[in-house]
Amino acid sequence: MASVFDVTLVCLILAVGAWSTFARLTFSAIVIFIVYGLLLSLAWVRLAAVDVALTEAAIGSGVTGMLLLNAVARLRSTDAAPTPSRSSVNIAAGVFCTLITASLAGLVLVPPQVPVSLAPSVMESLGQSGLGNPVAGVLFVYRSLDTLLEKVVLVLALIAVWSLAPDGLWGGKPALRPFPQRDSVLIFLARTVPPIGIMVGIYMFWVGADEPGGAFQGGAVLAAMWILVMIAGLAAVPPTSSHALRLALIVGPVVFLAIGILGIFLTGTFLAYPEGYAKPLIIAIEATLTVSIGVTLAMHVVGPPEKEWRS
Amino acid sequence: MAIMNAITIFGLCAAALVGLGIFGLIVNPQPLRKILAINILGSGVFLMFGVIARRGAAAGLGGDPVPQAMVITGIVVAFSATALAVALLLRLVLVSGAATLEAEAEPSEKDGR
Amino acid sequence: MTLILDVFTIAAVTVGVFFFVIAALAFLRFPDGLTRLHALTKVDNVGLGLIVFGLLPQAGSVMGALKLICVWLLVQFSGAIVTQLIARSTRREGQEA
Amino acid sequence: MAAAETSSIAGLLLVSVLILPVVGILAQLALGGRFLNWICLAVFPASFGVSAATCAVVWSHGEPLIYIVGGWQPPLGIALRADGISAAMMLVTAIIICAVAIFARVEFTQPSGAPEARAPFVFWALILALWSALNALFLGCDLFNLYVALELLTFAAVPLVCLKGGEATVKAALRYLLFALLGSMLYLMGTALLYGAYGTLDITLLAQRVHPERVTWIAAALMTVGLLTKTALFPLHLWLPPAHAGAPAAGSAVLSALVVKGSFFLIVRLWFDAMPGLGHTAGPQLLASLGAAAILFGSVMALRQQRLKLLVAYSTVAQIGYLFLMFPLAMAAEQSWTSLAWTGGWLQLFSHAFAKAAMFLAAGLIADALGHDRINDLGGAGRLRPLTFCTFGLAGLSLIGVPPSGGFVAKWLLLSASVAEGQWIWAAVIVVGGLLAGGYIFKVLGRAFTAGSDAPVIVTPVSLSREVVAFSLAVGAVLLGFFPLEPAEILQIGRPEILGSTVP
Repeated sequence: MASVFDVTLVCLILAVGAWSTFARLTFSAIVIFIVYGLLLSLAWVRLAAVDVALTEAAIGSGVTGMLLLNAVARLRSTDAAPTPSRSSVNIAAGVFCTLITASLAGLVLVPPQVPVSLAPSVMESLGQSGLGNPVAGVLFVYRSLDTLLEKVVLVLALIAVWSLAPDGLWGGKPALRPFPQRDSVLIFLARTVPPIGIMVGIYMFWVGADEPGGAFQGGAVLAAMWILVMIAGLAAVPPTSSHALRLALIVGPVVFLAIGILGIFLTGTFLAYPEGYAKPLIIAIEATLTVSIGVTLAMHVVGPPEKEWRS
Repeated sequence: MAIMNAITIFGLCAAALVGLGIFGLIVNPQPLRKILAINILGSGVFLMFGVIARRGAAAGLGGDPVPQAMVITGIVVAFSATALAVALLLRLVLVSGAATLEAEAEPSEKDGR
Repeated sequence: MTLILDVFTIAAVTVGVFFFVIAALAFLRFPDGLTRLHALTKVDNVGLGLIVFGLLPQAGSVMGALKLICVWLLVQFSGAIVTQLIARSTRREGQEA
Repeated sequence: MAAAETSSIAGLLLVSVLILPVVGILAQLALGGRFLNWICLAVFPASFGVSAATCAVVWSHGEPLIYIVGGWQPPLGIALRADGISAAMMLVTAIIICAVAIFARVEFTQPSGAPEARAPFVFWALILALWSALNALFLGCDLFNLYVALELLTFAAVPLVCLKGGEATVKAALRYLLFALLGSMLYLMGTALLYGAYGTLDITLLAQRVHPERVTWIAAALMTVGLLTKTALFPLHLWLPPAHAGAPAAGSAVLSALVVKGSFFLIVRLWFDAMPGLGHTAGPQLLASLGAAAILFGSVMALRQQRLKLLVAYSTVAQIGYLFLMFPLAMAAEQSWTSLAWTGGWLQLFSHAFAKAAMFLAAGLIADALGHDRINDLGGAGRLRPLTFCTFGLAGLSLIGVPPSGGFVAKWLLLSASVAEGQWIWAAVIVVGGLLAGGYIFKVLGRAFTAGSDAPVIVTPVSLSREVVAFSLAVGAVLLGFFPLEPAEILQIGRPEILGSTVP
């Protein structure tokens, strides 16, 4: 029974993935890609990785989808007549990719006799940190350097996006393409949903210590709420030079780094938590990270500063 | 054995998505479609991590949390990459009026210095 | 008792899924945006409602059941509004064209 | 791996080189443009000092420095490890980045009193991120941690390409990013396979666990191809020339001298440290063949360029090729000459880093001074800016491999190793590559020092201090040739036994 569902799901994922790759219109390809992301989150649930499923749905499909839709809306005028590549190129690429797929499939079909896993050692020391969610444990205890660096990547990528602004507009407002006219229904949505959304976002971060969820997923929900409010025209897009905005961007990484350095003085080791204080410190990190991630994701979606959009 | 089969099916799916992503990246001429293809390739890679995690189910967990955490990190990094690529593309359209990477025969003839 | 509940679940979910299939068919067959919306909204609401209703006995706890109902309410709410938005933008594009 | 080293003060040096530049970026965002110059003034010397100190400590201890982050031993946790090659790379990186920073100071100063300007803010943030990413690559022990570092490097390098914002540079940047992303995904796929087979991503542990089996070969192939894409080894070099030629001079210098070396460093880590068994396959010969093709193709393309910066960029494509000759020579079964090739390969990397940084800075000065960089219209410009062209020439000597220069010693060591090991073909390639390099260097110098029909005019005056910075880097490339053998010992610190410690 389980297998029938899994086989259907996999077929659906492959079909939708192929459809997104070969769809004629870029707009359709992107809409299909969002569906593809949601199907993938189902696959993640089937693989017993609920944390990843939430992240995939929120960031991999949700926020990325917003980003791509925003892009295709602006590119629509240029979405004409792609020159198809030569068939010889297509065939060569096809053979090459089939080869890669086949070799990977060959490895999948012959799993190692003794499955390798760090799950036992993760669980062995998880108790010390007071966390109940092993994924949060890996992210914030064992491999916290990865997570810290990844936060830097996210902020740096935003500076990179901003760097594409014309010289004179540095520090200006990103031109989120507003809805053509103030739409009463959209405004109603943007007034009613955010309170619920913000609550959901905070809840996701809060349960993240012990159950699936966490700063990434919570932050993504917060980002979506903020973008909704901005699209509806209820809140202005902040200028990128805004002091408050920049503080919100870095508060998470700064607190993370500060607690990491604190570890040197209290325990003698960078990114180690003093005994008994691990959980409160991690919650402090996650709380500030949720804010920073939410703001950073939303600013990624609205893009670099631009001249006011005129339709 | 039944559970093995289910995992293997997802593994095959991951392998196919990797091939599909690379194929799309090579044959699609439009940059936005290439960005989409990289995302599909990425999801295949992440799914492979997921399969490996599921095979490492132990200690009362449904999967090895280490590769799962890596995927979460990876998804965020992939998002940053997509955002940067999209911003570059929009900038390209703004300065050149066309979303194409072709006509590269005379690279930087205009601003070579 | 559990048998009755299980039968109830199976029946409700099956009917719910049936509505979704109808919606999908209509989505593929109907000619334009407005008619497709019409089909989707009607059938989706009932379909999802039935599935959530059917799953309630299986939720295991009151909190779980409440969450399920919240999901349904949220989808109802956002679905209604998004439908409005899509319909309006369809009409606007029709006028411009 | 001694646990005693986990919390030593020296180990904290490794953490500092990672986080100091990051602190700089965060401070930039927190304090804004008004304090930009001050932040740079604080962070650059501090990071330089820490890098130099790390190198000194590794050298004086004579053994690798290890730091266990958070106190969690691999495979669960992440370790940082500075062995000889990482210490040397960190020092070279620090010197070049600081030299480039001094060079770029004039162009990218935040004007006082004015509102925060785009180019300075972005430039310094990117350079700091680059520095942190490179140090993370040199110190990383965990393949996934290295993936995050690789991406940090990419996201810092790509916007540097299009800092000027022209159509061609944006196109080059987007192309670079797409290639780089494909590369990272292939690398990540290999990482997944290795974890699935051996349950660890720690390089030291992997070296003990890997078997010569199919999964290892496929993972190694995927990771190597992915990294080659980022290193721009022929035929995956397509993105490099427009990207490196389009960036501002200071950016090009860092991109060509350091960024491509970051992913190369990771290839060396994989082949020599994580999976030494790869030496027994056809892999090293294949890599060297591609390297040889890169030398020949890149040099010929450089000869045919009309623009100075493109010529220098194609020269990078060629010089990267030399690095890959190290693989069959340093992994040879017969071990008496391998350390010769090993030292030669690294010396080539260092001397190319210095020479190419100097050359790009010189090319930028020429373009600034003359208002163009068309090689054909350089006639006589050498007399107007003798120091700049002297820089170009000195750096060129090292690229060609003329004694005495770092490039000469490097190529001579590689040459001797290939002759001694009977791998004659690589010797021939090294000689032909040197001749071709001579061709394109003297093409430029010849133009510059023979009076043309219409004498070039200095459009913008160039400050002497910038010329001196470029010149010092070129002198550095030459000086590397004068004391090759003693510092070469540092390259052996932390080597597995295979490579021995017999420096001839």
